[in-house]
Amino acid sequence: MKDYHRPQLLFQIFILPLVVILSLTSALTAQEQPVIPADSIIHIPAPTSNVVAVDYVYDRGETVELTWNLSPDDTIGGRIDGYELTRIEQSTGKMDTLEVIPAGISYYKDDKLTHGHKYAYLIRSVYFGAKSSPVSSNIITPSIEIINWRLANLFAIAFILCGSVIYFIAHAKKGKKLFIRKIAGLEAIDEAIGRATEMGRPILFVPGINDMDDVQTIAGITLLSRVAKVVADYDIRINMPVSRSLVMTTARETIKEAYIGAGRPDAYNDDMVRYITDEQFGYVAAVDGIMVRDKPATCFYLGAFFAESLILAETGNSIGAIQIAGTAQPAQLPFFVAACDYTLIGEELFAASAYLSNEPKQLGSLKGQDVGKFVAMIAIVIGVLIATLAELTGSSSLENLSEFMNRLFTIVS
Amino acid sequence: MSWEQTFGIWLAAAFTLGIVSFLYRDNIFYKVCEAIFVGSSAGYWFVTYFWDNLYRKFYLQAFDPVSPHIAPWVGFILGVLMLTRLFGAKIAWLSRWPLAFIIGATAGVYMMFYFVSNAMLQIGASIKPVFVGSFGDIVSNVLIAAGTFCGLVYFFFSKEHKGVFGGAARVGIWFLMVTFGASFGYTVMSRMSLMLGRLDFLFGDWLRLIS
Amino acid sequence: MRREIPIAITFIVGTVFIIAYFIPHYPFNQFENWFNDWFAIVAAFAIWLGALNLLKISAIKIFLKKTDQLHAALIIISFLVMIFYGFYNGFSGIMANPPYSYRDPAPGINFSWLYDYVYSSLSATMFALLAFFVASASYRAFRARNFEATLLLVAGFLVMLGRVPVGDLITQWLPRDYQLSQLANWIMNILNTAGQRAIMIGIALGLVSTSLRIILGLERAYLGGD
Amino acid sequence: MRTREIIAFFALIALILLAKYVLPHPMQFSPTLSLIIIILLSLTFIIIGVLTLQGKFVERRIVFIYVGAALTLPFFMQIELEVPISPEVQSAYDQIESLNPGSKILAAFDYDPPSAPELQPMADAFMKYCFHKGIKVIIMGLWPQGPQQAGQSVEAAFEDDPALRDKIRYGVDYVNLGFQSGNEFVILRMGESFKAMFPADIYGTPYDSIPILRNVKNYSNIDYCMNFSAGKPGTQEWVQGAVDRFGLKLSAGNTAVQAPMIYPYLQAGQLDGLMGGMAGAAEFEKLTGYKDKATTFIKSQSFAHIVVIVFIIIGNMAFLRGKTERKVK
Repeated sequence: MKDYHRPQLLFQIFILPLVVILSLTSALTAQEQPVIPADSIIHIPAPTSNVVAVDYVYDRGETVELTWNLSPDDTIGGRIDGYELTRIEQSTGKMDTLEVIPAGISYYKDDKLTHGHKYAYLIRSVYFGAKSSPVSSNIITPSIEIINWRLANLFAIAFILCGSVIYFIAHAKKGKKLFIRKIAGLEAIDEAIGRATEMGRPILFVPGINDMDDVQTIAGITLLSRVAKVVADYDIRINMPVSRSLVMTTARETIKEAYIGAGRPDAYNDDMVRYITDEQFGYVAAVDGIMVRDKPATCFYLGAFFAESLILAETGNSIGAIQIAGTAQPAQLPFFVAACDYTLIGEELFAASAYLSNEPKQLGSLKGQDVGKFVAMIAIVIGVLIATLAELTGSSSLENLSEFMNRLFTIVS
Repeated sequence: MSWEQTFGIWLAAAFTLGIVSFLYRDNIFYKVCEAIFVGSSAGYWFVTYFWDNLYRKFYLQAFDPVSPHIAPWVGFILGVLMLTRLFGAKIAWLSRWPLAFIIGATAGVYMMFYFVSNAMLQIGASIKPVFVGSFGDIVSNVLIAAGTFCGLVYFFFSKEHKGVFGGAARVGIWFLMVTFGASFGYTVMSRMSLMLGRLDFLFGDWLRLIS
Repeated sequence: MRREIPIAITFIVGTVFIIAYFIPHYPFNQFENWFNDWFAIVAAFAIWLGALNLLKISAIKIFLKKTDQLHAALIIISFLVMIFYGFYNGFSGIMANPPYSYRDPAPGINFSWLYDYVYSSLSATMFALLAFFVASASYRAFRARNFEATLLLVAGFLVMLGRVPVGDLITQWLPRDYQLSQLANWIMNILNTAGQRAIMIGIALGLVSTSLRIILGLERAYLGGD
Repeated sequence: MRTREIIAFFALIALILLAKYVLPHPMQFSPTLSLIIIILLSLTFIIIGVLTLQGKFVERRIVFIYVGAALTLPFFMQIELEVPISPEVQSAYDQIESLNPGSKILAAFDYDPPSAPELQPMADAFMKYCFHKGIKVIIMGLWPQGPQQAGQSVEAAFEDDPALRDKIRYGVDYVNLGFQSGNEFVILRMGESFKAMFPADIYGTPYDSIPILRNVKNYSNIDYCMNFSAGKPGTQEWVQGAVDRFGLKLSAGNTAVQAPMIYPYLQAGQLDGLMGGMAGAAEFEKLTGYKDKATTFIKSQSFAHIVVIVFIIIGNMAFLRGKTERKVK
């Protein structure tokens, strides 16, 4: 309390005279201005009220937020230009005129302070150089808050999620088994290959039109390894037109490995994977041609697809092929679901790939995401139950609990 | 109407018909239009990125007459490294540095953006009392909460889909299917609208058959 | 060097953006601003890389492989025309007083003209073609082969009809609240919202874990082979 | 080319010349003629249905012709269809309607000409409505072509009511800030200061000397925001960057492809209203009372939807028949 009174005294002794002098000077300069509306000479705008300075909550102690009520003159077409802000450092009494804030605005952020020092602000309404009497703010000491604690809930939940991803990856790297449920799509893939074997017709594999930097393409190639294994074992023809050269290289490696694994490296042939063109529609036209000529028994579309999904699925259907699709492209999923025999929807594609590859990072992140989904499911069930019960019973403790749940998943901006 | 506008409209009409001719079959007109499309689109983005990104964000800052900044030069050097890809494998590995920068920045920004708006806030929005309002409102509230829950169950891979859990997953896939149906309908609407825009151009601006 | 430096760059940049979310002040906000500008600059070069690559491939086609020569030549010519007007209008715009932007409409043939009549008419028509493919695929490929696909198609029908005037015309005999437009509203606002939200949460979680792997250097696919 | 194709090619050119120089401009079918055309086309569907059921799927190009006819013919038909209003469009309209004259609205144009058929009608109606109601519009774009599209909307409003030309002054009643690159980062930085991102308007006038912007520092001085979006950056980024972080109030017009993905934001209250695609545009035109292109287009849209649905049904009838036959065997 003591600290608080002394600066007030200081203010009255030193600063008020300064303010008077300053107002005089500005009044003098105002007279030098060339164009002054007739009424402005006599019109001194009404002062503001309720000037409040608050410490900005996440900074290194250099920022203060200032708010005030608008002057009664501050209306549309009102006779006011703005608000002149003056900062007073309490220990030295140093005054800085900051700037004139345009009318209609009642907020200022001062970020040129030193933490631990005490400051106060004066605000004057200005109209063509005429200024109202100053209104003073409370005295404020900006303090340091390194971290934005309003986001603590966000941090905690993000921490749980990221922690579990890292934990499960590490877990899988140690060679421990992570359970992933059976994915129906994989059985569908096996069945589809089986049909091609029976019919003695080739398999077509399209890995999407994105490059290897897309996770979907990588997942598609992982699934290719499964397909290639069966292809190599039963000596089925596989045809894989691609639209990126990098994908071509990777796909060739994958198929070659499968043939080596099956003990028949000489049966492998680079022509199984062919680069067509990077251009979207050019690629589709070429794949269409291949389909109509080769009449594959089974078509796989696993990767990132765009507008071409439709055209591929239609042609595949017209030649009577079994079609298995998988993509995480939300706009294309409806078309694949409607036109293909089986579709791996979104994350299922990644899950199938993780399941097959047994790669720690894929498995681990899938598990980590499951933790996130688990949290979401629990939160929804419990949250909805509590909120409903609180609404029905009117119990205040339940209402508090429901309030807490809500705040846990809300961001205060 | 000035001559270049008239010429432009005829040219645009020719291009439009040329592309549409692909519906009949792949042909020379389509090939020509496609090549022009590929070339002009590359040129368009080349120019746009030059003026909006390189000129505004690099040149104007690095060569500011009052206070030239040094920071943009880092970006410029990273960018130049990107072009090493054009010159063979020996130095192409340098292009991984700017690539790493782009990927790191995207990962960092989107991680928080998506986590907050699309995960946290959506979970928060689902936490609402369901037994409020009319009977219809209650049904709707229950369906939103249950649908979100069951949809999440379907994408949960750590438990076999059996029993009650399997049932929930099955309901979840129904919700997903209706969602896809809605997307399907809207996509059809969107595609038709694009074509309508072209037809409006052909019959309105060009042939003037409609007002 | 070839792997460590990129991984370090990814780690630092990604971490700074995440920290800046929680500690939104100096020095992190400064880094954030720098990185934003660098991102824009590098992105420009990435686009250039793509365009120059296209030029390179087309030139090879013309001079070495001798296939699709007309096609390749047209690509190069249209590219160069676009570039010429883009830079010509841009530089004269900077020199002019008051300055104008390279894409400001003006009489005569210029970048804006090329954009309006060449580029945008071509790209709009390219995507408009899908209107036709959607119809033929719906006739020949979209099948109610199981309960799920049936659900999808029925929901699609209701939304397609309910969103246009014809829907209500067909169901005029029903009470207002049960007409197709109301049904479509209900599907969009309730069922679609629930499904989309589940997908949204799933995608967001997947994005977080992928980003985390990239930042921690566990995901290196983008670095390609050695 | 085969001879048949060459003949077809010249026939097409003749048709174009006929349309350009011989046919009446504008061409219109009376309601009776329209009805006859609709009935005739519906009858041909029966033929296709019968053929398909016999296992003879008609060719792709025939389907294309139907789509073309469904989209084109309604342009010329003098028929009126009542557009139903959906709650999300109503709520977008209500938000703007509740603004007082003199309020400031930020209009973010995030689309390019290819998506204009869906979004331009919304933007036109929006601009006309704001100008007539005396709402001040601050235009900006995160897509390079957005501000140009906005310029077209302003021009459309002036053409619709020439009296506006005198009433609405640039810089006082509306301003075009132009385009700024940086996607979501622009949205974030505007939360602090508009001026930092737009030091001058599209014509190079400094920010501080534009009357409409005099009291505008950041989102807190804006009464409302309307976003027209065709993808990324767009509504999703505005929600993530401005609504969730700075509390901006937002409604959006979206292309139909991305609209369904935006609904969760609507239900969560992150977004007030949403206009999706051509249907949303037609509804908005009806609500504001400025009926124009979308109201015409929605007729074609209706017919096209019906064509797609009928084709799906025909295809599936054949499919189900094949299935039962296989079962019988």
